[in-house]
Amino acid sequence: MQNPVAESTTPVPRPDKTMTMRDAIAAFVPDGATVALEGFTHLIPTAAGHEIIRQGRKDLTVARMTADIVTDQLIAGGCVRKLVSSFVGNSTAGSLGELRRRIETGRPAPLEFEEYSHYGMICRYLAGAQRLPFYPLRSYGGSDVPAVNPGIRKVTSPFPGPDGEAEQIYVVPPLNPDVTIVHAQRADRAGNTQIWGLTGIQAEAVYAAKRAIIVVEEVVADEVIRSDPNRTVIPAHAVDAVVACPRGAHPAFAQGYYDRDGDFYRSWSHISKDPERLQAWLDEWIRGTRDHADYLEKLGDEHWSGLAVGEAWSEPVNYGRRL
Amino acid sequence: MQNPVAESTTPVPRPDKTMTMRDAIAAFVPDGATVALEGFTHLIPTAAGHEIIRQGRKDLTVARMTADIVTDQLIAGGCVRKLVSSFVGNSTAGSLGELRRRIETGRPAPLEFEEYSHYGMICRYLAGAQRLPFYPLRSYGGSDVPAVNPGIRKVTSPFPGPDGEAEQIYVVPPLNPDVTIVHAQRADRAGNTQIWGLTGIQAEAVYAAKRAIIVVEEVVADEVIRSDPNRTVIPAHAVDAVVACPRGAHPAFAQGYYDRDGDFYRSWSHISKDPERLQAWLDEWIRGTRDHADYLEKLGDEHWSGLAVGEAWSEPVNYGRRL
Amino acid sequence: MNAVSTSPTGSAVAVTSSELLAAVASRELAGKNTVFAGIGLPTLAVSLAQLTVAPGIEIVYESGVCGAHPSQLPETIADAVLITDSEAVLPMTALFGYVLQGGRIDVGFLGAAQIDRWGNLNSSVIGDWHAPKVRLPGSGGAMEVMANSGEVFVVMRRHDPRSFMSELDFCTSPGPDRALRDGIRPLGAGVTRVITDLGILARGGVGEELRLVATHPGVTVDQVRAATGWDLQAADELTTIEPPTAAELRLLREDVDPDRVYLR
Amino acid sequence: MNAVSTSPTGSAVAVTSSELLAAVASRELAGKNTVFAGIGLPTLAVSLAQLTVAPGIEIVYESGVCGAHPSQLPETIADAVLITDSEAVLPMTALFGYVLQGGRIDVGFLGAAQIDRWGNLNSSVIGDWHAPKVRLPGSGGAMEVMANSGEVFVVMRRHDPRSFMSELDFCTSPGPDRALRDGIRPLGAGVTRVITDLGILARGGVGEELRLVATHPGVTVDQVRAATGWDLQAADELTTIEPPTAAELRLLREDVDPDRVYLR
Repeated sequence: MQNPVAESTTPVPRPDKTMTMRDAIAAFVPDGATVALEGFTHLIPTAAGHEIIRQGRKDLTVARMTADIVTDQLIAGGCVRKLVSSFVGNSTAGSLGELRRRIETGRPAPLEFEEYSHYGMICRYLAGAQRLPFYPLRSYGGSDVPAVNPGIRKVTSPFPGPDGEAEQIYVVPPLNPDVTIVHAQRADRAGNTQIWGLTGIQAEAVYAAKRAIIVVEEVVADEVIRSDPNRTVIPAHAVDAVVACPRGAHPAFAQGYYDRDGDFYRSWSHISKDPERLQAWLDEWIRGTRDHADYLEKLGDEHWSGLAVGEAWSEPVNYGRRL
Repeated sequence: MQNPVAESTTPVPRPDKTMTMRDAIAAFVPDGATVALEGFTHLIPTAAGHEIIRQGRKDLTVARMTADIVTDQLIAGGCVRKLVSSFVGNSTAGSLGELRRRIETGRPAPLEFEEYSHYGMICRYLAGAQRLPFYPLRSYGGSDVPAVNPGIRKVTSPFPGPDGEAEQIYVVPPLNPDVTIVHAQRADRAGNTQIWGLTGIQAEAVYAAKRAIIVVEEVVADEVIRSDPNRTVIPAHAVDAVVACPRGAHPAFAQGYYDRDGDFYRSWSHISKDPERLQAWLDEWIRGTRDHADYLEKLGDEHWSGLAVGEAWSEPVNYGRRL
Repeated sequence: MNAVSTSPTGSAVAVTSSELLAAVASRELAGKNTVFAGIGLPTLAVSLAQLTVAPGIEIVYESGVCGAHPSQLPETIADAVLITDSEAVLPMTALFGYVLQGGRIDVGFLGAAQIDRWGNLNSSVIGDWHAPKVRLPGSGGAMEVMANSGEVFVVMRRHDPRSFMSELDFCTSPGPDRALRDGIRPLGAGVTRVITDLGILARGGVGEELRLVATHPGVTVDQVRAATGWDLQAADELTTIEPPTAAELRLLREDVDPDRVYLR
Repeated sequence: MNAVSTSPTGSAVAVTSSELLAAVASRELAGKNTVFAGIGLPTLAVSLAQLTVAPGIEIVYESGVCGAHPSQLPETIADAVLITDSEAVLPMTALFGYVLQGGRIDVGFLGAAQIDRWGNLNSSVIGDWHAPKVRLPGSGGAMEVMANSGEVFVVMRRHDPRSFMSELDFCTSPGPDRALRDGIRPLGAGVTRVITDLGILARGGVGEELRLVATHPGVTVDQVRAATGWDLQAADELTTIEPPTAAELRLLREDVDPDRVYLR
């Protein structure tokens, strides 16, 4: 039996998981990995995607419900072998030029594509997070999607349906990314992560993953997080790296921090339509910048002032304290 | 085609669902109904249970993960035919006298009991909330519980297990209560409900139900709820009645409002051990009080001052406003 | 479209296609409680319905926002202005699992590149899925909106045979008839209304084809048939759609979209 | 128990059964990251481990609280003092689905009325389930802690044949061997340590019985065998458990539970 020898009663230290973006991507995103990048329009981990391009990762399988600009950039950056997604489009602002070229023409290289619906992707993360062999859902009946995606199968319920007959339902398999990367407003150094506004599927995508990188607008003091533990969407024990990267969701928005860059979304359809222009853009804005701070400097303060937001503070709640 | 004639542009009115406890129970809890009362140690809908006893409901099926004091009172009150639960005990403070008598001796009347584990109950609510025919879970393998509960069955996964062989998993059926009753800190008049501290299974139990009654410490102005929409655990469209009933969770606690009445928990083992003493207690404290306000008056202000809590306010977050 | 209405200031202003479709769609929402809608025409229609035929109706957005009170007209379903001052923001699991699949949506609004006579929709590809002529965005939540909403309204700006097809290139979001043939019990009625620049097609539920039930003033049945890729049947009692009223137009132009973001 | 220790002030104070079990259990937590534990002995053990062999170890409570920093010793797993100042409060679906079933718990602590040689547990009934002599609380989350934790520690204050049984009256929470026989693939090792007032029983995982691996000073193998309802095997190299050290006792008495709420 082990014999403890500790003599001090200092407070239990919390692990410090803060890292630079460069180190986090280098450590947790190897070539060939399955990488989930989640964030539904809000808090998209764009800066992390850019760093993956800078480091020249290859043969990634990218899982992302709404495959939008950062996905198009990763594909154009030569990083992606396969895409797993439920929506491939530039939000409401137009097309993803590179993604469409790859799928429609197979040039400059084909892109493997696994198609789902949104809830199909959500259920894959739910199954992954819960170590379930499958997750049932009420859609897919009669769709052609299962015919092109053999991962979507049927199960017969052991309970009779409302008509007393056996009932069938579609199921999807678990998705367990090697690493999930999400962007959040704030976290403490141990990885307790708080998100407000659209919280999307971030928590489930993190729980489903073997590793998780949390990119945040701010690393905050433990006391800030602990003042509102219900706001913590992802607890520290599910997190491997915390990366401070302000404005790292651009051109997406971060509720309460900055607004969506609608002009950029609209411009992407044009940039990505022409492969040469797209590569020149990547060279200039991603490969030609050292890191996200450099990218931001290049964008300029004036650009950012146009995305500034005003104040709308939540009413605090009382957690109470025993008297 | 219909021809609208509205001429005014007043703001869209939100429905007002506030009711008295008496009216809410009378309207939504008929004899024979399946009633879910949820709240995990925190925010137990005790006052609603007492009103069910006052109104003399019969033959209810009560679903409650942690069947504790309010369940024992409902059983002793003659309201319950069947109990669906995953834990039948008086927290850490002892026994539920009436429940044990009913199950162990069948006196004064037998109690039908459907036994689950906590996650089994959670998955039943999840299936109910999602209109799924079943919900799979990784426990129950080798347990004797499925032998005494035919609702717990097996499904074969359509995906091979890690060894390449077919994989089996247990599933539970959906639970769709006729009405779910939960207690919360606050809601607006339309039923947007905010809970902090332990949030338990309240949201899923409400979504799974045909009707939902929300009992709150405070009905607050719309602006309070809207200042922090991420705090809304149950949205208005899932709610049928909002009942203002301060201190309605006693002897359980309401985070930030009042503390747990530990003495009452401990005393319950003694009260409930003796059937005559238990009926006398019901006569005095429940049947003998007009409503929860009367019950509170009987408890006295001094009793309540011992349960008062101090302040520990959350740090507000900025939701932002377009400039 | 050539309907003309008199503006509140008295001058005649041409009714745009968006105004027409929004006004017509809004009237179909009488008696409904919850709507799942995207930005643009569907939100215009619901906002107008809130001010006219369905005062209590609530929009649930695919981003998870319930009870939005936006300070400005939102640009996307996830616009920050939808979130601030809203009543609830739900995580995706609750939105898709409890609200949509849970059966709490009365009417879902959908668009599509292609629709067939049963109200099945294609939003995935033009051509063969494996080597598509055009890769479209795919389902998003459309498959779930179709499978789980009480009924589905489709608004199509252009009624033509390239969209109203006898055979879809690919079925992304199937109606209940296809689900049944696949051995899956459907939970909703599928598409019950298709509102276009020519008129309204309708069907009641399982086993029923879309039929022409109403046309805009001046549109003939033959015109609609020619614009439809299948042998479109017309109702015995075909009605003529009343153009947007002055009240509807005033509400749309002054209250719902005063900056004419979507009423272009 | 009759171990005696010297208090920091120099006077000899008898080591209580709680102190003994908490100290012994804490040593078993070296190298572990996450523990699922109830209030009482398990939390005392983990709190002591945080100050000794496992500084980074985190307790996850069945109520959903992670990273608690309570201002006072909590009375229940849901005590308000566990919530205020905690790092995260999870809804039940996340706690049981993502954390526990998701495989993020290294060690789960469980108690039970009855345990058998394979580490199967009964917390439902004494006697026949349909007409029990005693109705016990049931599983709570025990079935899930057993099925999903990496391994399970059981702390039993009283080692006697009524608890350590050859045949359980009812199996509430089965170990992996029973799961396998039921055709279900187990995810964890089941019970690996049973810490009692007589000693420590251990097993490695699937296919292994609990064996006596250590005894408290002065306890004989025959004594433990007599207190066990099955033919208990002992390890070849049986060790004697070192009584709580002065350092362990000081930490327990001065830092972990200075008011002696659980160290009774």
